[in-house]
Amino acid sequence: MISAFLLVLRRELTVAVRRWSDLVMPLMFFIIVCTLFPLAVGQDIEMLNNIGPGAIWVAALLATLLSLNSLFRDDFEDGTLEQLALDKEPLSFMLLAKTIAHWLVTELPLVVLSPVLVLAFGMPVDAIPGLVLTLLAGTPALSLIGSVGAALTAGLRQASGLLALLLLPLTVPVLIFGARAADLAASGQSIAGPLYLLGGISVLALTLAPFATAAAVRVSLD
Amino acid sequence: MIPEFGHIALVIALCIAVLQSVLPLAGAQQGNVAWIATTRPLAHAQFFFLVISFGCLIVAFLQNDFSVKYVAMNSNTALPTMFKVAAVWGAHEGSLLLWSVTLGLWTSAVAAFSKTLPNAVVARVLAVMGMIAVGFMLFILLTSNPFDRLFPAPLNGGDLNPLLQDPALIIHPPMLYMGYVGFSVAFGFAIAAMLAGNLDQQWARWTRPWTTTAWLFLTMGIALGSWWAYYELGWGGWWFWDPVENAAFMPWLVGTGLMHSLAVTEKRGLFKSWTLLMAIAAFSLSLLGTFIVRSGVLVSVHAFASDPARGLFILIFLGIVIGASLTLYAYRASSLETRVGFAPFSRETFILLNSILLVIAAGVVLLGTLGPLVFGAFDLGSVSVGPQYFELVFLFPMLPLVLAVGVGMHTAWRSANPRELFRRLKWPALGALVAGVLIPWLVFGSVSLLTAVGVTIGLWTVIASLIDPAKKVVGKGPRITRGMVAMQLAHLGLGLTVLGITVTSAYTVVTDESMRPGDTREIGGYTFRFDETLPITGPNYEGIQGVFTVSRNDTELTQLKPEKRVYRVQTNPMTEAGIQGGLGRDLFIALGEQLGRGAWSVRIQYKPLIRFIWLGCIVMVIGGLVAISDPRYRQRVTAKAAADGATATA
Amino acid sequence: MTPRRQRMLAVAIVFVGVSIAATLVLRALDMNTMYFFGPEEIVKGEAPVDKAFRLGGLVVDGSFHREPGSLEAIFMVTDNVEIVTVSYTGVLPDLFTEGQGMVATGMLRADGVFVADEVLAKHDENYMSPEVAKMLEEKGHPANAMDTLVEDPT
Amino acid sequence: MWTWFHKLASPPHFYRTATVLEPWLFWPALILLGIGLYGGLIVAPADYMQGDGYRIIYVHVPSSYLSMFSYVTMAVASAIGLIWRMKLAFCVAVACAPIGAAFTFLSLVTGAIWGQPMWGTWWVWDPRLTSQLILFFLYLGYMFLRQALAETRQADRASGVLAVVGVVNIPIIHFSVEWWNSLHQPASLSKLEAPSIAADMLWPLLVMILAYQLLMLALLMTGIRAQVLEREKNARWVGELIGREGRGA
Amino acid sequence: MAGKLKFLIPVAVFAGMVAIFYQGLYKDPTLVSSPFIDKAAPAFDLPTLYDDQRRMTEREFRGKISLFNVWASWCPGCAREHDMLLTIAHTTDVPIYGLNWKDERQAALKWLLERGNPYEVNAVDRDNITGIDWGVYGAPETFLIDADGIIRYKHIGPLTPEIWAAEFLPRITSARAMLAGAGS
Amino acid sequence: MDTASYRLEWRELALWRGDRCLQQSLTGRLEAGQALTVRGPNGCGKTTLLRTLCGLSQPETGEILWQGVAVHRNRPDFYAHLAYAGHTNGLKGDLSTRENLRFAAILRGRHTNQNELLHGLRLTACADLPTRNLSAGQKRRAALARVLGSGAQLWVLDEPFTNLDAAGIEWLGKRFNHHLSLGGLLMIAAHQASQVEPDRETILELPGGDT
Repeated sequence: MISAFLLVLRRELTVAVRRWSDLVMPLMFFIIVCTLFPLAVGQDIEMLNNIGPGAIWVAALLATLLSLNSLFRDDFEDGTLEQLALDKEPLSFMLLAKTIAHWLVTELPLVVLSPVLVLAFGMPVDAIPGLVLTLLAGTPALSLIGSVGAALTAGLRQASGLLALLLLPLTVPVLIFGARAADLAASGQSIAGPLYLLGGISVLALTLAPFATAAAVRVSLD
Repeated sequence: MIPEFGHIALVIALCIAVLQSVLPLAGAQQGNVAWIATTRPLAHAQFFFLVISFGCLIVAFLQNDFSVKYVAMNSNTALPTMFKVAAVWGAHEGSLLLWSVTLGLWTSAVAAFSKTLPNAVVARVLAVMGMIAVGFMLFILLTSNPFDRLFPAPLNGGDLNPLLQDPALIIHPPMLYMGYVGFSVAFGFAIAAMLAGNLDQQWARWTRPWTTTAWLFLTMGIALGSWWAYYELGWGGWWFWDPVENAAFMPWLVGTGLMHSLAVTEKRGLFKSWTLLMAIAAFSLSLLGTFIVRSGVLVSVHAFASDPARGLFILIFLGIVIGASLTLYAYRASSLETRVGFAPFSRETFILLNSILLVIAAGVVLLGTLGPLVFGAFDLGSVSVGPQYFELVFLFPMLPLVLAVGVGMHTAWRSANPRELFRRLKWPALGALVAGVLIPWLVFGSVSLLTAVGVTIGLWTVIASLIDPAKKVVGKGPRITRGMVAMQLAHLGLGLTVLGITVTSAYTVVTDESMRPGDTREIGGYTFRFDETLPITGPNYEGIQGVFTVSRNDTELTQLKPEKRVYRVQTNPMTEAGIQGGLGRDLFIALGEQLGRGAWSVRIQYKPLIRFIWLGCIVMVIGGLVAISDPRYRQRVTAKAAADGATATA
Repeated sequence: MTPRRQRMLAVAIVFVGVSIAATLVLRALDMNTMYFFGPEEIVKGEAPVDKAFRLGGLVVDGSFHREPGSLEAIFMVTDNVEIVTVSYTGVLPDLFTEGQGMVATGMLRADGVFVADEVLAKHDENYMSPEVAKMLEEKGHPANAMDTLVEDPT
Repeated sequence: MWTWFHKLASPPHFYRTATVLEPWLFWPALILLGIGLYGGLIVAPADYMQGDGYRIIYVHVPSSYLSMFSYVTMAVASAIGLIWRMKLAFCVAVACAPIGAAFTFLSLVTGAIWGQPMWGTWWVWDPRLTSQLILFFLYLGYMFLRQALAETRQADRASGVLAVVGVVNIPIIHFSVEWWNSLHQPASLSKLEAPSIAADMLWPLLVMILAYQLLMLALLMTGIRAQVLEREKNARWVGELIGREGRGA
Repeated sequence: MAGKLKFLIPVAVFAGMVAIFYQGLYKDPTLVSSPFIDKAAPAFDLPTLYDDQRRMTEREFRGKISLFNVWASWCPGCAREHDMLLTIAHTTDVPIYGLNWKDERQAALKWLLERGNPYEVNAVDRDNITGIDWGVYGAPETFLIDADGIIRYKHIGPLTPEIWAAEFLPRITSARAMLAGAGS
Repeated sequence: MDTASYRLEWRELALWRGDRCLQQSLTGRLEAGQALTVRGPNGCGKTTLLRTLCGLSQPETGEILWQGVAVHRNRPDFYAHLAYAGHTNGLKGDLSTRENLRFAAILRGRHTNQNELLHGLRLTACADLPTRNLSAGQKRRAALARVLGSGAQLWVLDEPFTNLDAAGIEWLGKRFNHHLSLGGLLMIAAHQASQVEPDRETILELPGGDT
């Protein structure tokens, strides 16, 4: 089971590396959204500080939505998804591997990029570790919850609006706590509270989402 | 002889432009009044010679002078006169000349209508525009001269691309160029202000009407382009997200943001650096757009590489203009901000949000347009950027944007009271929501998520634009200034366009049918009867016309006559759709190919509310017209206003 | 692996995962995740300065006063441990009265006065007729229940 | 016991049962609604603090409760449908969605109307209100997902998965007031000990809750019947049913 | 400090764009097609121009050295190279296969009728499906395919006698030599 | 391998697609060493039947048993013995044929000799190309290679002969017979003749259209 998990993970990463150009779009979107705010607001550091955490998190969520659209679509169309569903290893585990790969190739770059944005938003340098931590704790939940929605809409042609509607209610708590934690980090306060909460949501999603995703994939394949 | 004449006129115009870009600027920097005084005459002279040059090219076309290579490639004796004129800007060289002429026109207009401005300011602005003119004319003369001769001269020419043989296209590029080039005025003002190191509210006041004028030309140009695509491309689409359309759309988005941001800078002295950046960006995107559209340089990689001289020139030109202005911006921007506070809930915030969202939208469109090119150039494999990408990514900024428009226009400057706002807007908002769900459902029988959202925000914008006028009619509304009317009209237009787009995308009925004369089909409640086919002969084409009778409830409504044309010289088959338009819906028939035994493949479409898309644009343009007709902008700067400006910046 | 063992494993994973998640969430709930502070925390210096947060508590009886002709209202808020002075300029909600709960959003000034941008009345879950309330009050029971507003000090 | 269960789960049988039940739910609901409204608006005294404004609880509380009740019903029915592949369970779930969405909407709107005089704002982003809004979007998502999927069977299962996933929101809504110190007051009725509401105000509330519950069940029956007919439209018993009614008319 | 640096972002972004364009400027257009050179011809299965019941696939290319020319009746470049194609068809034994790309059938037939037909068979790719697989940027493009169905060269733009002599002939000769060598 | 006991049974299957009933009640069984060829007009539910038997689609009613145990009660065991190739090829376009096959093999816990298979299917030349660039026939053969190399007892193949040339069809037929002779089970949906020795083959002719 573990080896199947690692195998799927490796294959996903290989494919992602070979199609890395597809990964650029969400990342660029994230960068565009995040750099325009500081440019527009100008010198009003206080205002920038206030909107910074929220803007970064909303941008991260939207970038995730952009990339989620194709999480299962390609596999659905080329039939590899149905091969996974016919394997003796549990489907949920292998889909979890896919989701983790998604996190590694789309969310992790956002996290890595975020320190630069902290500076662009004029937040203090001390806020960097805090922001990175909240993103690290919260983005897995985005990927995992997103995988459920992506699996439900894998077989649909024009699903992007629907996907957004399905995912927004489920991801809003992550967004709220994430932005709040980032905000706390920016003002130099303890972020432990929201961080625990984000971690809790992520762990819960890690535990339950793969099963839901597997069920949704089986439905989509039917 | 005439072409040579035009060539020489162009060279003279170039020389004048060089003078225009040097003398006034030097004069303004050093305070030399005599040099400054040359500004206006030089501007008019440059325009004059450009007009002569352009006129010569038109004459060459009208006289069928096929010894001119450009004429030979793009015209034909059989071409109707109207299209001969249009053919002047139908391809790369001529369109660049048109661009220069348009720039000359704007330059001349600034010179003529800037009597109220300080001379030094005008000198700087026109010098900057002169520099751009120098670049363009050099480009034309060095790499794409439309007056080049061809030897031996062919007896007949190549013909204008039949896709371009449409009345809409005669007017479309000039409109678009008026818009593109018009942003050069805002750009000129921005650079001039940064050079002078003085950017006050007066600056925004001077720039605003020019920007609005450019914007409304661009709006018309885009609307016409989309209209043309709908009529001429033959399959009823009206927006394709192709690079050419995006090229016009990106400056429009940023220009719209610029208009709004300028309003804040004028009224409140805020967002100066952001406004500057948008002024630079709007014009930069216009430049980029010009090259994408006409030269084909950025569309496909091999056009770029097939003539590296052209490509290199463009690149250097773009590099100098945009690079220098952005560097200047980076150097100056940080010193421009004023610390005037505004509340988080105020019109300033909404406009800031609006311009950010518009620039984000332009950014993602730019990404989608250039992305494939970049990946192609670096050999990185393919990126899948299709309409799907644009539709999804474009929605992210646009949904909140349109939603915020209705609220924003009722929000007060400086600080608004949300409670008061809620009291005023709750019923309109609720009404829009209920209607947005119910109307599609009742009228069309089904409603999907995006339709409900789209109709709701469309209606919401329409209603929000009409609240104040409606109250005024009842007799208890606030005083409505001309500026407010302009704003309400423009936003009303936006709402109508959103409505049109949503309903058309959701409820269009399209069927491809195989029909023989005598067959009938029922689509969208209308009965289409295929009566007969007739041969037709046009001035430079031949073809077949299908005759369809449309009836509803056994009442004959109209006859539609779609055509299939073959143009004699270029031998392209062209589809001319038969369209019966109405405010509520369009009926659209296009003839496909012959299937044998008298049968034709026929595409029949029922497109509800499609006219709203362009109706909305027209209303927006009217709004723009009202805005620039505001007499405020033509008043001499009074001592008091100047003093106000000074205190606001202090 | 047999399906039975697989199911057992799944159950075990879910159990462990949910437990960890629950632990984390419970720890989070122990902390202040809502930007909501009571007077005691403010006095102790736990609340941030120059940062908007929310203050909750009961309006101290008799503390409310408004300068004549001015919109600025000054009142005190307590959690029965400490007292904080609040200043607010604007219209107060209908149900804002002394002795009742309220939630204010604003910033703490250096001098310890909380400057509110927004004041909301917070109602408790008790409903009774005026007569009953009066009767209760006469008997010495305060009509409003403190515990709903004030965080448990433990 | 099981035979009874299986019999009930057969569409025609359930259809008949629902047809019989419906008036028995609907009319009592209306009567109770009348009594409750009379009790709440006329008999009950004004609140010592809020005056007459508090009376909106007679709409707000029952609809909030039913918004959650409908969701749980929907999720449980979906789970049953997914696990035991019971078509009827999906009918129940599908019928729940619009009812629940309507109650959620009502709860949000009445909450806003109430919040305005009571707190001084119509909306705050506090956990209770936010999670209620999320619940509304979950209902919408459920319905739009169904609409997007053309095949009924697939739509059943896919939307079922979504309903089950979304059920995590329910405890959050319920406990949010106790977990986070927020603006929303705790429930007046949830405590097992004495309710913190005066008796003469309480009884109309209880009557209203019962009335809403019955109304919801009546609407549910109608919804299920429509679903059953829609799905079994080609079945013989439906044909007979329609034929009979057609002759009757 | 960071506050001022951020105004450099636009310049930096623009500088990046210029660098990319500059890269593209001096790129040999044939290099663009490098992913396909020396690879098996991408598969396709398309109806033919004269008979849409008949299908043409990439297997046609097997066993001989052939040209695969992407053209359309709306494309001026194709008109320019048409005579060259006819010359190749008449004077050499290299078969030319056509891909009628994003074109109308009637127009294409008319074109061949009027100008002569240099093609063995034409596959009709009206919707640019095969065109995408083959990495077609625009018409005309010409692929040189060897006997094993491997793409050996790709020329973008109209064929001219110079290009034919400089790029195609040497490759054809060497491919023939290899084929002969393998055969013996 | 221990082959004697393998068998697949299905009872009273009702197949639906959307609101349309494709087949009312199908009952049948497939024993070790036997092949079942499903035929029928378009839209009669051949693919649905295959997908249902694999557990990809759920039957409206009825049950499927592998070795006498209901399939959904013992998915891992059933899937350990099953190899399926449907309309889609199940290949990642960005990976080469070799990589795709290696992935499938390791996932099944096998290390078969790929080269022999690739050679037999004439895929050696393009084995290292991304499958995206392969022809439809080559892709099809690569998908078949996955099944043939899987070591599974039950092969379920939907239209295995499409996009194959005559030689390929014949070669595949040989592999089928070899598989059956080792006691394997084979189920295909096909328009063509199945190339299987007649005494091993059962043909299931599905009635078409509206039932």
